[in-house]
Amino acid sequence: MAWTREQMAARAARQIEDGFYVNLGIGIPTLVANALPEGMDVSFQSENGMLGIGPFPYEGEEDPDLINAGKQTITEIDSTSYFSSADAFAMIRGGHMDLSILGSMQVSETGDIANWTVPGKIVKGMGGAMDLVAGARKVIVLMEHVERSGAPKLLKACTLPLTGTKVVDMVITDLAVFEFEKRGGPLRLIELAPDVTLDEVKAKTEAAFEVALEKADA
Amino acid sequence: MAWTREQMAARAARQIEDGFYVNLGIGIPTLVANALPEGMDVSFQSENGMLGIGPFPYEGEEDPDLINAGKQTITEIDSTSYFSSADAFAMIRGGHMDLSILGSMQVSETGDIANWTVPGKIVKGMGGAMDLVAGARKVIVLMEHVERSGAPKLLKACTLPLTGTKVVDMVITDLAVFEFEKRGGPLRLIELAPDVTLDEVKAKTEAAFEVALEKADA
Amino acid sequence: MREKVWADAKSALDGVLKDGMVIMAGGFGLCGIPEHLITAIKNSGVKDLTFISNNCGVDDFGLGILLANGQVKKMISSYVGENKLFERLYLDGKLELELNPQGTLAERIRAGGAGIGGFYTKTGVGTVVAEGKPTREFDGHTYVLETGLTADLSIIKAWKGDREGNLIYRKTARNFNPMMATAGRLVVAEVEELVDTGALDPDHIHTPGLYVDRLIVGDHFEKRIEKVITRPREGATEGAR
Amino acid sequence: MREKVWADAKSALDGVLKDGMVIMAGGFGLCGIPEHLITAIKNSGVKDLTFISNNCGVDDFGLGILLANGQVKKMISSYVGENKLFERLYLDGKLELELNPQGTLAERIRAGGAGIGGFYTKTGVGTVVAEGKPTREFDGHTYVLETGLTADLSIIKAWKGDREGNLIYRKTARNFNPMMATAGRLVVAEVEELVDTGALDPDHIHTPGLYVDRLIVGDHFEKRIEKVITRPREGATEGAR
Repeated sequence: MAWTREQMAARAARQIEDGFYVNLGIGIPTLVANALPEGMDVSFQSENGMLGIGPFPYEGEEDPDLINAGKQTITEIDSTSYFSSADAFAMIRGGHMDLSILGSMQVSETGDIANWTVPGKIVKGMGGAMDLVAGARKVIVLMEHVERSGAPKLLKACTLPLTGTKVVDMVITDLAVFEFEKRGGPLRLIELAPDVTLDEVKAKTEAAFEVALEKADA
Repeated sequence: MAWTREQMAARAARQIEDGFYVNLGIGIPTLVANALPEGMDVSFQSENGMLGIGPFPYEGEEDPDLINAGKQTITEIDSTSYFSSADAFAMIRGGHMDLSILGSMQVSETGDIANWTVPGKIVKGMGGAMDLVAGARKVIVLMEHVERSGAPKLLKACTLPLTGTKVVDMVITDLAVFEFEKRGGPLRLIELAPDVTLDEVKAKTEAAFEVALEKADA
Repeated sequence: MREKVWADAKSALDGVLKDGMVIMAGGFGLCGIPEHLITAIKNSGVKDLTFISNNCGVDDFGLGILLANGQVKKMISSYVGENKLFERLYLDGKLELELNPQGTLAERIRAGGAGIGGFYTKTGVGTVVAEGKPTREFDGHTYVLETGLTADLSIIKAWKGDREGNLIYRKTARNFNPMMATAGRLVVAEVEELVDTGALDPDHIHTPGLYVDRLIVGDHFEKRIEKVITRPREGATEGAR
Repeated sequence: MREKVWADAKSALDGVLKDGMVIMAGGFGLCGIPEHLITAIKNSGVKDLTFISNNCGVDDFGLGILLANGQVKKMISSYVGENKLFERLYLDGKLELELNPQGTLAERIRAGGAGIGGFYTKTGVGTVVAEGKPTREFDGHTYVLETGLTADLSIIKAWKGDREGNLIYRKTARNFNPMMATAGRLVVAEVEELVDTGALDPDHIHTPGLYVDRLIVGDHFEKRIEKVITRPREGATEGAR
């Protein structure tokens, strides 16, 4: 049985250590914050210029001067600090974020990631994604294992324009968890979702990977 | 009759326009602030991280957290802002200072300046001088016309290690005022101190210069 | 006297705007954008503008109104995905677009203001962003050269300002405004409140007055929110953290 | 729990200091220097240190006490002219010195903390500073390539800090401290006052807590002044302006 989006987020949350500074991308990654155990001291950064993101505001208390990188209204907490976008990306590019969790369209067996554009469709722009994958100490990708068409998203080589090369450390899909032994590979399957078989994952994965299912709970 | 240090400073002050942002070097340049006419809106920057320098403090009111780039106690004024040294030099290097007034040991006829070290003597360091001459919109040098030995300081080429090349816009000495028509030369004599003759200046100057004494009050 | 305060956006931009000029505009999404100055540019009718701005507003607000009015020739941005009109103009070949990674865009603007000709970043190496650009190794990693950006004019938005041009920003409305204040040959700021010189804590000033040439006080800020997300008052555990 | 506050300078540096390490130390002259951490380094006896610091203190205060104690192998600075001991050690070949233009030093530290491998500046072009370094033309001007600087440890001084490590600095004691807070692999800050988290205005925080690993509250700050200059109370027109 494949994991739900919430279960994928919960699995990603297990990678977050007490004291971490984390940047969460748009989509499934935003669910990760809610999956953290109580009492953990984790700070979330927003690349428009904020460290220490609070919960969404109560209705009527939205502040137009206070939004996250997804342009959603948020709140501040006691530890919050604000800074310019140049300082926000100095923080990211300088290797000060412990973890970046992003969605993606494709990941290659060497840890390349393609998550910002599909040629022929309208270009929206990469936003902060290229800086995040180049700068964060650890990069975790949260994505469906295959496209709607059934085509694999874990590939030998990405076919879409790249966001970064040899930058991914872990991939969590609805079917399985993979990690890169080191940046650039090799890719290693370390966990299967309940009742998901190795054969199913092999069938749905183009990327070559080693199998190291020690932690598997199947 | 040669100009005094105060008169040299006053001559330099005439180059300051209302609204200017100015950085003053150590030595004679510090006298320039006191030579400004009342009512002029001029802000002084200190490259350790301050814009809007006030007068020296009253005795007993010195603040160890408030010094200028010469490490002297100073005060703040209503318009003061503080920033980091990186931001202070971003301001200088980015061309935002209207004027830098510095002392010097040598200036060449192409506007090179040497004012930070004498080989064989102990190296103290260039501090902010190289950034100031490279970044300020206008650079004025205030210096004695000759060395104590009588050797000229306005040279064909500097013999001391350079602080910057083709950066000087004006040189005010105790004998005369020179300006560079444009950065890099040619050098032009525009003013003589009272009773100082062109022949005296020619005798005491190695650099080639044009004579354009229209403004001379001799 | 240094007089920086102008009566309104129109007068502050009078004689400044020219067809074909390059303008930096502060803001992230619709947060911290110079609303009044954008409206004044619209009313001026100036055209063939190049904007350096992280985004391009929405269809009927922010820089989107200049798009709709046919005044924009080119955008230098990082994300333009909230704007259908943008899409159509771009696909019709009526709009040029140069996309930069957001951090690279922010740093290029800082560099332009700070006298840095160019800088090396790991961001974008191996991607289309780095194509044709020089690279260099530092400590065994490949970096790509990006150049500093400046503009003919920067229009920015701050919270409070004084008559010397000292500015402070509020919360995430700071974003690109401080760097753009350093990188425009002329810088015009709009503020919500003009305070007496000396009223701002000098340790707290985000943009020293030296960077600001002209200042206006906006008469009405719409401050539209793109995505209002709230949580129920009962359950305080939900949220974005 | 993220516990950043340590009992004192000695404990905060315990197990951190190693012979031969590279340390960034904040301050300009004697203003805004981490007095307590410098004393703790002296007492540790660690040696062969390389310091990245704008100056090197005076003979008996600031980094000068580490010089006097024979613990410094090399200085990376912009101005070391206030220190006779420095002069003697240097002339005797007992001390290495790398001089940087002050703005270049400040920017190299910022670059190191910001993931910028190198940057191009006009500062120093045509001088000894640029010898052997690559140059490049931007807009018809020559720029020289300078590289980012990082350190094993940064010791910095702030005015107030909270338990999350958020810091604010006071007046010109800010100087090199904020950049150094970003460029050390371990960052230890000393503050004059520890305040409750939430007590600092989030718009006013100069160094976000993420950059600070350890924090101590100094028990006594000497804050020596190098050049006390005053004006007479009668004549208020004299002064440095």
